[in-house]
Amino acid sequence: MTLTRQEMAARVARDIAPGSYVNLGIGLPTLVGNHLPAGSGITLHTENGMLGMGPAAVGDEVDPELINAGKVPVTDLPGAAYFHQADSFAMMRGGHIDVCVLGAFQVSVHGDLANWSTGAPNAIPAVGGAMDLAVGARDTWVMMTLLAKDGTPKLVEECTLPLTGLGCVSRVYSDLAVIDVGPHGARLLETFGTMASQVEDLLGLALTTPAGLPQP
Amino acid sequence: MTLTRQEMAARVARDIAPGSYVNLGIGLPTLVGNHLPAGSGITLHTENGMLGMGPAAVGDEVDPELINAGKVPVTDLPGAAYFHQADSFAMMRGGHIDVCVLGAFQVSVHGDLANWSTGAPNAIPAVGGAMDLAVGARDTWVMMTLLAKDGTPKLVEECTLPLTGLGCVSRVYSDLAVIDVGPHGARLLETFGTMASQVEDLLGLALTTPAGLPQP
Amino acid sequence: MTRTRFVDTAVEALGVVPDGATVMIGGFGPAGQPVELVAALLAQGATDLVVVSNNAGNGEDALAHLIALGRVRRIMCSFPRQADSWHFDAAYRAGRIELELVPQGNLAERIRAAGAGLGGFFTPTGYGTPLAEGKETRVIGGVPMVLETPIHADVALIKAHRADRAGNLTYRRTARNFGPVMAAAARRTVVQVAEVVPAGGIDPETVVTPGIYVDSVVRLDSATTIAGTKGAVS
Amino acid sequence: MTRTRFVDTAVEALGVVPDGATVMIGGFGPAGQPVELVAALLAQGATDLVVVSNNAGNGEDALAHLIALGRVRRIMCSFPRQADSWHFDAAYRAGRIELELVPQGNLAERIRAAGAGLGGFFTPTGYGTPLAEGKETRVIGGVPMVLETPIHADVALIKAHRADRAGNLTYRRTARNFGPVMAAAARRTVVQVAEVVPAGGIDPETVVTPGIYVDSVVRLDSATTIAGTKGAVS
Repeated sequence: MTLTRQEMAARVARDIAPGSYVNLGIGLPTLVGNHLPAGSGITLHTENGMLGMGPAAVGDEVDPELINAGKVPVTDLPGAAYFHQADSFAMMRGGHIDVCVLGAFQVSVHGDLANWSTGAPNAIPAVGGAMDLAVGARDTWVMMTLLAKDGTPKLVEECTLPLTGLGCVSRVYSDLAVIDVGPHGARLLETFGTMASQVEDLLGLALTTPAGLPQP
Repeated sequence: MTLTRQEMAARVARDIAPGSYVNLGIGLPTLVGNHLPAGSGITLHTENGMLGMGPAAVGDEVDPELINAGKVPVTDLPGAAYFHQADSFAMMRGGHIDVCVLGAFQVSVHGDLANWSTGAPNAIPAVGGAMDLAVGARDTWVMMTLLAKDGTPKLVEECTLPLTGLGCVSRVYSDLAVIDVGPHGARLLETFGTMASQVEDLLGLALTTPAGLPQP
Repeated sequence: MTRTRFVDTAVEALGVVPDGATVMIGGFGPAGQPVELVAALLAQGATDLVVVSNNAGNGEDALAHLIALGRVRRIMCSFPRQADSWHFDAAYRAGRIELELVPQGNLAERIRAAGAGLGGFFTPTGYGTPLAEGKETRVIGGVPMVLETPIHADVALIKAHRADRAGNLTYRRTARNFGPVMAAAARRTVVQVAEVVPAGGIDPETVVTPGIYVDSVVRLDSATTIAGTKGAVS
Repeated sequence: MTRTRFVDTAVEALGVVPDGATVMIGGFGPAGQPVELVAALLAQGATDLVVVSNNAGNGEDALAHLIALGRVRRIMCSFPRQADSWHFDAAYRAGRIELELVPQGNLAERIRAAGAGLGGFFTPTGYGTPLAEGKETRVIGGVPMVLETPIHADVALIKAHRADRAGNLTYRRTARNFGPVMAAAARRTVVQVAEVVPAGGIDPETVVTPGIYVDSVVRLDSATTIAGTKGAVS
């Protein structure tokens, strides 16, 4: 079976090493937070200025001065730290965050990312921290459905939408497959409810497929 | 009469506006701190990381973790703030300090400063914060005897010693005279126990001398 | 004591902002928005403004109104488009406002560079994207980088939590965001706080923005409300 | 909890420093010197080191001994010459150590740039002086500036005051100095503190160095002495 959104989130969470510092992008990647095992010592960074972010705030916990990058009220955990925007992005840009998980409109087989603009001519642009997050973390992973709603592949030979960063993504977690991307192209790691050849057909791409890859 | 060291310090202190943020260099300029009037609201910055520096520490006040840039134990005043080195020099370089008073080996009539190296071939070099202080403050003043111990002028047409900064000094306070320096050359503002022509003779320089300047 | 002025109203704190001024406005979403100071700017009348702010107004807030009234010539921000940014959206579509879209980290770092007296810096962020078009680039240590320049301002409007009489500030939680860097980058910094304490009432180890960066402070009950009672901000 | 390791001795905290490593050492004068960690480095045996530190050793301290033993190939600092820097002086005069003299503010900012992932910055400091010779310059906004590059390190040795179990640090007074920027600029940061408290034992508003920058922490009684009793440092 292909993965649900929560199953995708759980699959990503499984690959995050205990003790990691992690930034989860707005949207789909936020779900990963629900699947981090207790006691894993994973610390969440939110680029609007804190480490040690806890779950979404409920009821009396809601404080308009404690929000995440998606402007959702959250909580802080023991051992949290607050800092200003320049310090927060220094932390990101300086390679101190182990893993950043982002959503995407398109990812290229070389790891180029397009996730901030649909390129629609009349759209109001907005980039936020997307470009900083894309290039800053030690590993930038993308979490997305492999196909857009209209069936077009989101993993592509070359991005056609405005870029967020060049060669910054190392891995794509999707509903159909986990795929490494980068200088040597795309390499299929795992498939869900489908065969390697079907993934290739859907994408219209030839993927490196290790011999040992389990097939459904 | 020419000014003593304490009189020079008092003369400098008189020109610091109430409410100013001030950095006093190591050596002679440190004496200025003794002459700041109570209630002037003048705040002292020390580049090793604090605003609101108080007088030198005595007796039980001495704390090896509370020192000034000259590594002398000092005290902090109510309203003090501590910060790290990058923040401290950002404060200095960013033009937030109103006045910085420095010692000098040589100052040129254009405001060039030489105060970190005697240029002796076998000397061990050390610059500390001198170059940052020279260019950072809104006004950089020099406090020095007008002549070296061997009688050579320290206010010169062109510095011959290694430079600390170019065109950074706006005024020189000395035992014999107060002299503005800068793009338009040297301009005598005030003399102590001597006449304008004598200052010119000692320096071997022609100084602009405003008509209204009181002569002894 | 120091030069920081403590006044009773947002209007007094703001003082005169000339037409054409560059104004920084703190805040990320609702956290740290100097709501009353921006309202004072709306009342004060300055026009032809350049605004530097992470967002471009929400709903019917004062920044949105400044934009709707055509008083903002240009805005530098990272995230203008939001569900309720209709005044900005309309002005932008009509060509009545210039937008310089800046990645959030570059925005913060460019503001910091101004406060720190630097002339610019090389950053990997944005390289190869439309937001770096026309900018100087070079490869440093194998990484392609873009030269970014400082952003200075005439006035910064900031919301902090507590001020002491020396002008030192602390913030609350993620409301700190752009406050510290903007306070240092403006020729004049105006701050609204929820609480004012005597000099020494803030532990010198915990000061976030030293008083040297703070020109005027107003204590506002609404700020107390926002900080003290939860959920009070729309 | 997090990755920060808490150990019992300076030697364990230091771990293995390979020959040829670049080592940052915090402190300005006696304030913030990680005395015991540098002593551990002396004992550990690494040689051919590059040291980044504001000063170049005092009297018979561990850094002075590292230099005297010829184990420091190169030092980047702002103020090597002091009344008691005789070991550095001798090594320098004998040509046994390379010196890169860096203005103190440039030293701090170059270290910060490394931690912040920047490729370099333009600064007015040093322009027109011997310390900017051979460096790229340009006039920005009418001010002549010099391009300065980041300083990275393999290991940073830092003295802080208090750590919580998440690795967050606070400092004491002017002992803060280079600690926060060095902690961020090194691949591995080793910290000696006077006190360790549970996670949450430091107010998150007052953390100076977040735990993400801290790899190992050792609590040392001597540090307690230095922080707690006045005048205890020679």
